[in-house]
Order: sequence, then structure tokens, then C-alpha cells
Amino acid sequence: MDLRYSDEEEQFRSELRTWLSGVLPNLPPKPSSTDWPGRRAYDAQWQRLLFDAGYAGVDWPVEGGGRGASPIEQLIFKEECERVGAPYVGTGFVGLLHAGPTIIAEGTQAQRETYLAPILRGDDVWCQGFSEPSSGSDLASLRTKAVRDGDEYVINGSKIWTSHAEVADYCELLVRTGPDDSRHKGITWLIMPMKSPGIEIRPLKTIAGSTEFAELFLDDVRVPVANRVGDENDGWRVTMVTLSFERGTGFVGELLESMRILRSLTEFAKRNGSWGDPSIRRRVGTLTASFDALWALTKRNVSEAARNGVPGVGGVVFKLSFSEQGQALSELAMDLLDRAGLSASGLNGGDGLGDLPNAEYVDAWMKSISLTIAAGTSQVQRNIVAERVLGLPKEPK
Amino acid sequence: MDLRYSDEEEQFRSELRTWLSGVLPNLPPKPSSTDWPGRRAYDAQWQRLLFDAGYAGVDWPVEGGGRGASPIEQLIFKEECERVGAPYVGTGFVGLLHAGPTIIAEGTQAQRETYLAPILRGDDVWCQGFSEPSSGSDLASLRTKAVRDGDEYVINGSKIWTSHAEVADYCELLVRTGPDDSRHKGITWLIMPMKSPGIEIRPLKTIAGSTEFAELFLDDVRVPVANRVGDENDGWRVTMVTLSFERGTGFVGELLESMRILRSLTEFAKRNGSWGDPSIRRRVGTLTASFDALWALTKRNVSEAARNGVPGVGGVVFKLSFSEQGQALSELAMDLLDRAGLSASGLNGGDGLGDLPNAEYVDAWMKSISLTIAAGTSQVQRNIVAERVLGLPKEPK
Amino acid sequence: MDFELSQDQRDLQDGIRAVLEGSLSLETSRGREGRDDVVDPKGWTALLDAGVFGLFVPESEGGVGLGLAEGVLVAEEMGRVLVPGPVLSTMALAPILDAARDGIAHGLFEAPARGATAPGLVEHPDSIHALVLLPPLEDPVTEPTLIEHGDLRYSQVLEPLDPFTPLGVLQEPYPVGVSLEGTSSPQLRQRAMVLTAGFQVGIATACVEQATAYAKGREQFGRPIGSFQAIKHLLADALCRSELARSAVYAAAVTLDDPVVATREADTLGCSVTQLQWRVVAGAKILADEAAITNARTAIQVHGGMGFTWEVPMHLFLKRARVLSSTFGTRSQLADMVAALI
Amino acid sequence: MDFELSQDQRDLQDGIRAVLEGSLSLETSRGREGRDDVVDPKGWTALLDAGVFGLFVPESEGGVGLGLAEGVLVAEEMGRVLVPGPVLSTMALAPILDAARDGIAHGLFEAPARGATAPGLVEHPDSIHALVLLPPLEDPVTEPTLIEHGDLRYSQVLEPLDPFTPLGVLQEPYPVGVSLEGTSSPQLRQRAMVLTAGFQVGIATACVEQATAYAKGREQFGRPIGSFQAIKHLLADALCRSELARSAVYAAAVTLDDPVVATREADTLGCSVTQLQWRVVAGAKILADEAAITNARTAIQVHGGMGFTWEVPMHLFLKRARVLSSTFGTRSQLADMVAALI
Repeated sequence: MDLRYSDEEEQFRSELRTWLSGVLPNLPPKPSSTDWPGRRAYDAQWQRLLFDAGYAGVDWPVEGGGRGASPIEQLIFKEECERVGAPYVGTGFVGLLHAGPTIIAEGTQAQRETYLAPILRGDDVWCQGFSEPSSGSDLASLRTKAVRDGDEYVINGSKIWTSHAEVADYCELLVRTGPDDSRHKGITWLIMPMKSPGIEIRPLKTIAGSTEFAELFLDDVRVPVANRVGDENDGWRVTMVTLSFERGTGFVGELLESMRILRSLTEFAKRNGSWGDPSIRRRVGTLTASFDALWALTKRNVSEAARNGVPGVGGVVFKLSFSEQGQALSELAMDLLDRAGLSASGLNGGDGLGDLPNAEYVDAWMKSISLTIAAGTSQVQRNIVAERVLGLPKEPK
Repeated sequence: MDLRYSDEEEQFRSELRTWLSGVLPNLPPKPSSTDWPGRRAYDAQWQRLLFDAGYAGVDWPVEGGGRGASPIEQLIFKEECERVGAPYVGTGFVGLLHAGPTIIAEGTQAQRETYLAPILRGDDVWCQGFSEPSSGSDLASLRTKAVRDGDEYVINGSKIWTSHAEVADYCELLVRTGPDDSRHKGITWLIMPMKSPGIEIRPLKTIAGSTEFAELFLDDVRVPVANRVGDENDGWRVTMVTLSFERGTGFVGELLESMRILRSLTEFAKRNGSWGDPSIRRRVGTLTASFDALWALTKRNVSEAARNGVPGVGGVVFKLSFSEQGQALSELAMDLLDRAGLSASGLNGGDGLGDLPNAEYVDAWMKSISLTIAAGTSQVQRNIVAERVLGLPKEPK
Repeated sequence: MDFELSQDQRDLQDGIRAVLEGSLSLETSRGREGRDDVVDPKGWTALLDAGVFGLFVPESEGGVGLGLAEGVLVAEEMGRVLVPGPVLSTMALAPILDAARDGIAHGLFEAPARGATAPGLVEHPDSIHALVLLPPLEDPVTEPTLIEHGDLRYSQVLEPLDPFTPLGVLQEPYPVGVSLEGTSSPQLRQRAMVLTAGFQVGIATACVEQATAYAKGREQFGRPIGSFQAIKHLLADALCRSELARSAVYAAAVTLDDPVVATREADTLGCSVTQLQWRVVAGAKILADEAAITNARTAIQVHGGMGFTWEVPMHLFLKRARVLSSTFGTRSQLADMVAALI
Repeated sequence: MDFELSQDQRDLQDGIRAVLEGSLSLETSRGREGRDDVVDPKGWTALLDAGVFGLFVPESEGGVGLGLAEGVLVAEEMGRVLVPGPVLSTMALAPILDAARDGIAHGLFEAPARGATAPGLVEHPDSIHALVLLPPLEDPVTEPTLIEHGDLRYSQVLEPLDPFTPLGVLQEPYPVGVSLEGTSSPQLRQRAMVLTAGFQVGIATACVEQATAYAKGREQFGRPIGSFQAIKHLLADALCRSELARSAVYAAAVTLDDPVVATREADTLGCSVTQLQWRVVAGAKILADEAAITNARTAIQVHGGMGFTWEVPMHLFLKRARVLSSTFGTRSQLADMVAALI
């Protein structure tokens, strides 16, 4: 139970801080959230800066071209970047956090040589084609079909919740190669170039009005068999291997961001007078305690990953708890905004203290609604805790 | 949507009020909660007074010797009795609210003649032998076995949650007469005299430290076949028939009692200074709104019963909602008591304003814990709402 | 006492539902999503023809001559399909303003409480003929004032939370309007609150119904998701919320309609009729707001990822529920009010 | 940084667990339920022999020389079996009082906040050798005072909520005690808070474990009740509460133990070390209190009717959780404290 960082860890932090403080002031302004080519260029530039400084793929193993940092260093990296507001991984998300590590672990030598370096340098953008309209919580029921035709697979079907599809070069795609009812046993993991003919991209508007996601419609898309990662019908295992790369740092950005919002909310409450209401203060106090605890839990998870390679029980506990606290935070924000929460664009509060923070909070509120849905609904997560951690019996089918 | 009472209903109320105001001042003091013979005598006296005034079995049909009051009059009866603090039905509970109506509906003429009048007069006390240690939510799995031996059933097994067993004359008993796995189809409803040899009564202490309940151990208890209500193996239907007598007034006493406690809590909060805390005031305000709504829902349920004979959807909605609100009320009481909530006996608050109400509130808090368990756990109730009201599919078995 | 709907009330409910299905279904309304003028003239005319705006106007004056009990039934039906436009304010103002009873759209605006820092947001600024300004809650004496649309100065809000509720920020100082002599501000406010609560009950109910239907049809893990207890219990709790809120709203409406009921109930509780009225109205809106917001959240959760898309209308229920819960008192403010009355 | 337990800490945990299983199992303790003296002398001696009371005493003074990180592990194990008696106060006082480190029972009592109307309830009045009185929270300067048992005037409480926590009502005015010169009241209070929070985490954990075991074994409707999602999800949420609280309690303990950690964290948050300490300690106790109370409620619910019986020990967990949540700040008071620090 040691929360002191070692000298090496402190040095890693200090070098990173120095580098960040030098590089951040020279970044160009962030593009608008709807300017996809601009976002891609911005993210690529940042990734290139990281690459040149030796921070690209900080969590990737050295043999994959990454830095091979320890879980503790990964935590430090995310913490420091978040505290100074460094750019997020952005459009590099799928390549850096998901497809890249999968190819390192399961790809052929040729695949590694082809795909890894461009991801690290920020040259290639990847997207994910896992979920389908009829396969959400139950991913193993996916139906997008791939039929072998010589050296190619011919793919038909549709995918949903695909981020950055508009600007992606490749898609990590799960397809059904086994019989319709083969479930986990008939899935294959493919690298699909996004310039392949037959791909239609339709933006998917969320309740926040944004189009972070898209639907993919695949009509006789041909993908070379050489683009298969792992064996045919072994894609489920390949996907699970990727999940095992989680080192307990998955939500560090979101957590520190929530803590920042809570601080700014507190300031807002003090400005607008609602700080005089003890029930508001108590909600702030309790949320502060919860986020502090989630930060402590993160350190436990990372420590366990450092010891055993995976974060253990704490990962799913974190997800469930953070989803609830994140929603509680955004409900508090909406209550504090009162009528000002009826607009997602800036409004002048008329309190002589400058603009209301309503646009930011309202947007955060809408997005927070997905916390208990995305990446595994809370209902599914509770089942996982109950069955895998507590050992309760499965339901009859 | 008419909340005015008719002239006849107003007259019923007014006569009842007059009678109550005459009779209540002359009642003897209530016996202690642990003095069972005293409680039986007290309750019997009150029942006799009701009987003589024509209010015994106010909800029983006239052909069973009751008053045959309408559901609205039943509501008025319960409301008026509660508002002036008239005695509860007490040890007469099972006979008047459960066994009696069952015998009226399903008993033979001889059974009606034997058992009904003594219940109405307060002469006989009944208890219930339904639940078993291994059959709680799943009553149809009950195991207490009755084997036919000539004109008698020979009964072995055990029952739990039996109220007033110590002073009861009869027990309405569910036994298994069919094969072990016959579930709903092998249950029989019997009248078991409590003086029968082979009955052992063991008081069951609750977490509130009281012994309102007992366990019954039945060892070769012999009950005449003539004491069977309904056919052999038809006891499940007999039991369900009894449930259909509910007219939506089942929780009137508890609800009005909760509203009274909320008022007294409010006064306490004003005395002890916590009324200055808006979060306390808001909890009181919200609970007031919820209890007012439950009272309105009661009127909807009773109105539906008056039209269609049964209260419909609202009954289970009431149970679920009231259980939650009742627990919220008692949590509020405990929070207001703070350290004084650590004792279930009287304490002087030292505020110069008399004794703290802690004993009453602490007791109410402990009892409120059973609200989401007794008479169907909230989990089972939610299943009922989902499947029977919303029509959602049953789970696989 | 018979707190079930009368046959006339059931007929009214069926009639309004048929009108809405015909002219103002949610699918129809979605065609005008996000417009500054969300009011479909054909739909509005259908409401006028159905007598919605004359509902509270005496028959002797050409109205329908019904009360709030019927008003909440109409509001509830409108809530179920999220009828857009200043319909509740126009209904509430109809007994006072001739124009409103003829279906000419009017807005209702609460003066912010003293010390409030939120901007003065007026709903449907482009669609209303005039705005009636209610004095702050703490002032029960001053009469409401009417400001003609031409006298209003406002800036359009670019991204209103609810695409069915365009907003403008009123510029201060607000124009001085014409006092509506003889009109009781508290009575008008209570009428608006109860109608709003009725609309919220409609939202809460629609959310249960639509999420239930989805849960029956959507299959995951080889079975309808509605066969999982986690989903069942979410929906059962949602139903409890809407039924409890409905009871409170109906009781509030009847209590405002019927002085005999109000007097008897005030007598039982040992308070004045005025206190009782505020208590039941505020209580009803607390429960209705809570039911609408929470059931909409539940409906989104039951819909899973699809619930988070713009296409599935669940978010529109949530957004409207938020809009309505911020008018005529938030849950916290109303809980304060109830507490102050006991 | 390695926030997992060290091997020494795991050994300590195992060792204490073995001692408790041997001498102070819940079954053993239940034999003394409701007694004015709930402390079993044999069990107490086992704690003393295991080094519990000397845990925080430097090795140079004959103690074990460990910190709060180890203290919360011990408290947690004691919470799991509801060790009765003034064990936390005696542990917390051991670094200050020679007698306490020798296992002579001492009580700790907070002077009520100004204006409080609750009676002054002292725990285990018959079992303690002396009572240490902490000044109210708002006074960080005054040192604690020690009152010998013989000077205490109290009346026994007839029905304490928790049968393992006998209570007395102190008669006012409280006797003037001997000032414990050089002792920091805030430090003592924080130590007691963290130990209390550790005990609560033990309660929260035991409730999950015992309810889970029951849910696996109890069958209804032909299957273990633990196979129903309703039960699974109650227990999953309970586990989340205890794990989150555990993280907070461990972090608070380490922050109090290690000034390097405290300084760095205070620096990151932009507050003083003192502010940071109060923040983490209060936050940990909020979550631990909440986890203990709510998990005990969950455990009762999962046990169904049996959970409502005296025989099944779930109610003892709930009652003790209530007792501990009322000491050294309730959740509301601590939330106020955290809010005041940011």
C-alpha cells in the first residue's frame, strides 16, 4: 500500500512535464468538432509530436515499436496529459488503443510491418466495425457475413457505432465466417481498407446532436485473406486478447475531466448563489469523495496490473461506479443551471460575472447519458460482477 | 373523477364518528406489546364493541354476517378509525381479514355456522399457517405434509411467520396433499384447531426485538377432514379467491400512520433546529407529496374496486411505492435523530422541550425494513407488474 | 366518491387521442423538429376544432365548459405524442383572453425570482401573439400583464435543448405590459402547473409503453430483452412512477375544480383551502416531473445504444420533460413550497 | 507506487483473521449479545496478544510500530466479524495512553457540536477504564481531556440499538478531565475516523459475502435465488460500494501515514496538507458509512424474511453500521466538511 512514486517514475513524470510545457503552447487552435478532416490533421500532428519525442504508443510493447512503459508510467502519462489539457488521442483512438495492440499480439510479421508504424506516426486512422444494429450487448450474435472467394473474403452486412469512419484508412472488422448459429465460434477478425469499393458510410446522429459515430453498410466488399488477423473463426479469441491489454488506465481521462468539471461547477455555484444551499454543497462534497475514491481505485487497479498484468475485479467496479457518479455530476450541473440548462449554446447569465458555462455542461449532460450504455450496459456489467466475481450461478436459458 | 362523497357516504361517516367519539374515551389502557393474553382480551373487547354497534366485519358480505359495506364505506371506516386512533384489528387480523372471508366464499354451510360468528364477536382468534422456512416467495413449493387417515389428516411439517399463534384458537393451514412435486395442484386448505396435540409454538424474534411472529412445528397433528375448506388439492385456488377480496383499502392504516409520523417528525425537526436545513425540508416536502399521492392512489383503487370488484393495477403499484416511501420516511427519522437513534428506549433530549420521540421512530425504522420483504418482496412484486401488467415475457426456467 | 374516469371523460380521452393520431402524431411533428416555428398550422387547427382551447371556457360563452380534471386528460394525451408549440399556455390563458380561446397562440412567462441569475428564456417566441407575464411566485397580489409580440425584444437561442421548444432570451428591462385586471395570478399559475404536470404524466406513460414494446421485440442472447429481470424491474418501477404521479395530478385537478372537495380536505388536514391548493398542485408537479424525467431516462436505457441516437425519439421525451420541469417551479423549489405549507 | 497490499500486510491480514476466527468469531461474540459488558476477556486478550493495541506504538517503546495502513486492515477484519467492545477507541488512543497500549479499555467521546440537542451517549460505559473527551470538531486547538471512569456520571440506556454496543447517557455538566498535553485533537480524531471507516468496510464486505453465500444456497422457484438478476444486481452494486469505499479508506490511511504522499497530493490539488487530510479522511468515512449501511440493507433484503429475524446476524451488521456512522461525523456532516474544503 505505497502511494509514493519511485525515483524512476518521478523522473518519467518530470521529463514528460517539461516536454508538454514546451510543446503545448505551440499547438494550433483546435478545429471545430464537425470538421473531420481538420480533426484528423490536428490529431495526426499531435501524434507525430508524441512519436518524435518517444511517447507514441507509450503503452505498446517495445517489440511493437512502442515505449513499453509500465502500467504506473502509463498512469502518469495519462494524468499529466490530462492535467495540462493536452490533446486527446482523438481519431487515433482505435488504431492506438485497440487495433495496434491486437496486431502486435496476434498479427503476422508482415501485418506488423505494414500497419504498426503508420499508427504510431499518426499517418493512419483506424475505425472499429464490431457492433451491429441487431448485436449490441450480445456481440457474439453478429451477422455481417464474409464468404471466401479465392484469396478474398466477400463481405455483406452492416455495422454501427463506428467512430471516425469518415476519415479512417482501415477498419478492424468482425465478420461471421461460420454458420449462422455458430456464435463465438464462427467469427473472424479482418483488416478492411476503408477505400474498398462497396462501403457506404452514414453518419449516426446522437441525442447530443453530434455525429461522432457512423453506420457502415457493406455491400460485396472484398478483403484479401492476407488481411485476416488470427485464424478463420478464431476472431472472438483475438478480440478477447485485446481486452486483456487494459491496464486499469482506461478511464483516467474521463475521471480527471469529471473532477475538473466538478471544480468548475463549484465555482459556478459560488458565483450564482446556490452554494448557500446546503443540499447543493453536500452533493458537491459527496461527489468529491466519490471521485477521489475512484482515483484511489484507479491506483489500485493499475498496481494490480503492474503485478499481475491485468487490473482484476477493480476494472468493472470502476466502470459501474464511474457511470453512476458521472451521471450524478451532470444532473447536479443541470440542476444548478436551472432554466439556463435549456440551451446547448452559450447564454449570458446576466449576473455580471460573464457567460454561463451552460453549453459545456448541457453537452456533458447529454453525453453522460451514454455512460451506463456504451462499452457494456450497466445491466450487463452487473451480471459480469455477479457471475465472474461473486460466482453466482448463471441464469437458465 | 369525483372526490365528493355521496350523502349516504357522508352519513355513514358521520354516524361512525359519533359512535367512535362516544366509545373511545371509555376504552381501558392498551396492554403492553408483550402481554399476549392482555392483547387478546383488549382486542376482543374492541371487536365486541364493533359487533354490538354493527361495525363488525364491515367489509364482510351480509350473508356472512357482516355489514356488506361498499368499498368506499370501507375506506371511510378505516380512515375514521385511524384518524382518531381507534384500536387496530390486532389479534383479530387473520380471522377478520383472511380466514373469515375465505370460509364465507368457500366453506360449507356447517363451517360458516361454526366459525364466522365467533370471529365477528371477537370470541375466536385465528392465525395463519402458510409460509414455511423453505417456502417464502415461492409459496407453491410448501412441504408440510398431510396424509389422510380415515376421517382425519395427519400433518407433519413446520410453518413460519405465524402471527398471534400463542393466543390463537384456529389456524388457517395450507398443507401438501398431492405428490411432493405437485406444486399449486397438490395443496389443501385446512382449519386446524390450535389446541390439537402435536403443535409446538416457538416465538420468532424479529430484528426489532419483538415476537409478533412464531414458528409452528407440527408433529402428527390430526385434523378432521370436515375441517377442509374446498376440495382436496384445491387449496391454491381457495387461497387465491381470498386475495380477490382486497378492495384497495389494505394499507390505509399504514399510510395514514405514516402521514401522522411525518407530521410529528416535522414538528420534531422544527424543535431541534434541523428545519433550518433546506435538504431536510425538501425531504419532508417530497415525502408529503408522495404520501398525498398514495392517498389519491388509494382512492383510485377503491373506486375501481367499487366498479369492478377488484382494485386492479393500482394495488401492486401501491405496495411497491409505499414500501419505498415508508423506508424513506424512517431513514429521514433516523437522520433527524442522529445519535439519539442509537437507542430504542426513551432518552431525554436535553433540549428543554421534553422527551425525544426516539423510541417510537427507532422501532418504526426497524419495522420499516420489512416493508420491501413482507407480503411479497419488492423483487417479486416488480416481476408481477412487469409480467401481468406490462405483459413482458416470463423468464426461461 | 368515484375517482375513476366518468364515461364522458373516457370519451373525451378517446376523442382527443383520435385527433392527435390523425393530425399530430409524433412522426408528423418530427417533420418540424428544430424549426423556429414548430407549430404545424393543420395540427393546431385540429386542436382548436377539437375544443382544446375552449375547454375551460363556459358553454354560455361558446366554450366547452369543462374543468381541470378534463384539462389534465387532454394534456396527458398531448404529452404522449409530445405536441409541440405553446399549447399549454394558450389553454391556460383561454378563460382570460378571448384571443387564446380562439386558438391564437399565447405564451406564459414567469418573472424570475428575486436574485435569480438565469437568463429570461421565453418559449416559442416567434409563434406567440402575445406574452403574459406572471409576477414572481412570492407576489400573489399583482395581476399578470400582457405584452404584445411587437413589444418583445429577444434574441433567438441557437441550440435549444428540446428541438420542439424554440427559445428566445428576453432583453431586459422587460417591456411594461397591460395589466389583466381581475385575473388572479395564483389561479393562473396553478392552472398552468396542473396542465404541465398532466403533460408530464403523458410523457412518463409514453416512455413506459414504448420501452415496453421495444423490450418485447428486441432480442439479445436469444431472448427478448424484456424477459430479463433487470429490464423488467426498470419498467415496473417506471410504471409505478407514472401511476403514482397520475393519481396526484388527477387529485390536484379535482381539488382545484371542486370547492366542496377542497374545503373537506383542508378541514381534514387542518389547513386553509389556499394552502391545500398549493400543496396538492406543487406535490403533483413534483411527482409528475420526476416521473417524466426518470421514465425517459429509463426508456433510453432500455433502448440501449439505439436510445442514444437522435432517430429514436426517446431523447425528445427526456428533453421536453426537462423543459417542463424547469417551468413553474423545479422539484427542489416545489418541495420547499410544500414544506413551507405544513 | 504500488497500492496493492505488501506481503507483510497480507500476512498481518491473515494473522488477524486467524486470531479472530479462533477467539472472536461472530458466533462466539453472539453469546454476549445485549450484555452491559459485551467484551469477552479471552477475546480481548487475544487481540492484545496479537499486537492490536500496540499496533501504532513504536517498536522502541515495545509496540508493533506500524501505521494506519495496517490499522485499517485490522479494523476491516474486526468489522467482518463485528468484534464487540471499545476496541477502535482503545486502538486509536494507544499511541497516547500507556494503559490503552496495554489493552486497558478506553472510550473516546466527542463533545456535541454547539447547539446540538442529541443526548451525550457514551459507548461501553461499564467496560472502559477512562473516557477521553475530544473537543468539538470546530475547535482544532484544545487538547483532549481524560476522565477517569470513577468520575463519570451516566445512566444506562435500556435498549441500545446495537446489542453489541451498550450505551450510557452522560449527565451534564460533564466532569472536568485532565488535559492530555501535547496531544493533537485533530490527529486523534482523524485516526479514529479512519479506523472506524475501516471497520465499516469490513461490515460492507461481510454483508456481500454472506448474502452471496445465502443466495447461492437458497432455492425458490426451483433455482438458487442468486441466479435471478434482481438478486445478482443487488449484490453487484453492493460489491461496487465496498470496493470503492475500500479504495478510499486505504488511500486515506496512506495519506495520513506518509507525509511525502500527502504533500505531493496537496500540491496537485492546490490545497494545504491539512485540508487534504481532512478531505480524504472525511471522504473515506462518507463512502464507508454508506457502503456499510446500504450493503447491510441489501444483505437483509437478499435474506428475505429470514433477514428480518434476530437469529440471522444481518441486522447486527446494520445496527453496528448505524452506530459507527453516527460517530465522528454523519455522512451529511462530512459532506459539508468536504465541500467546505474545496
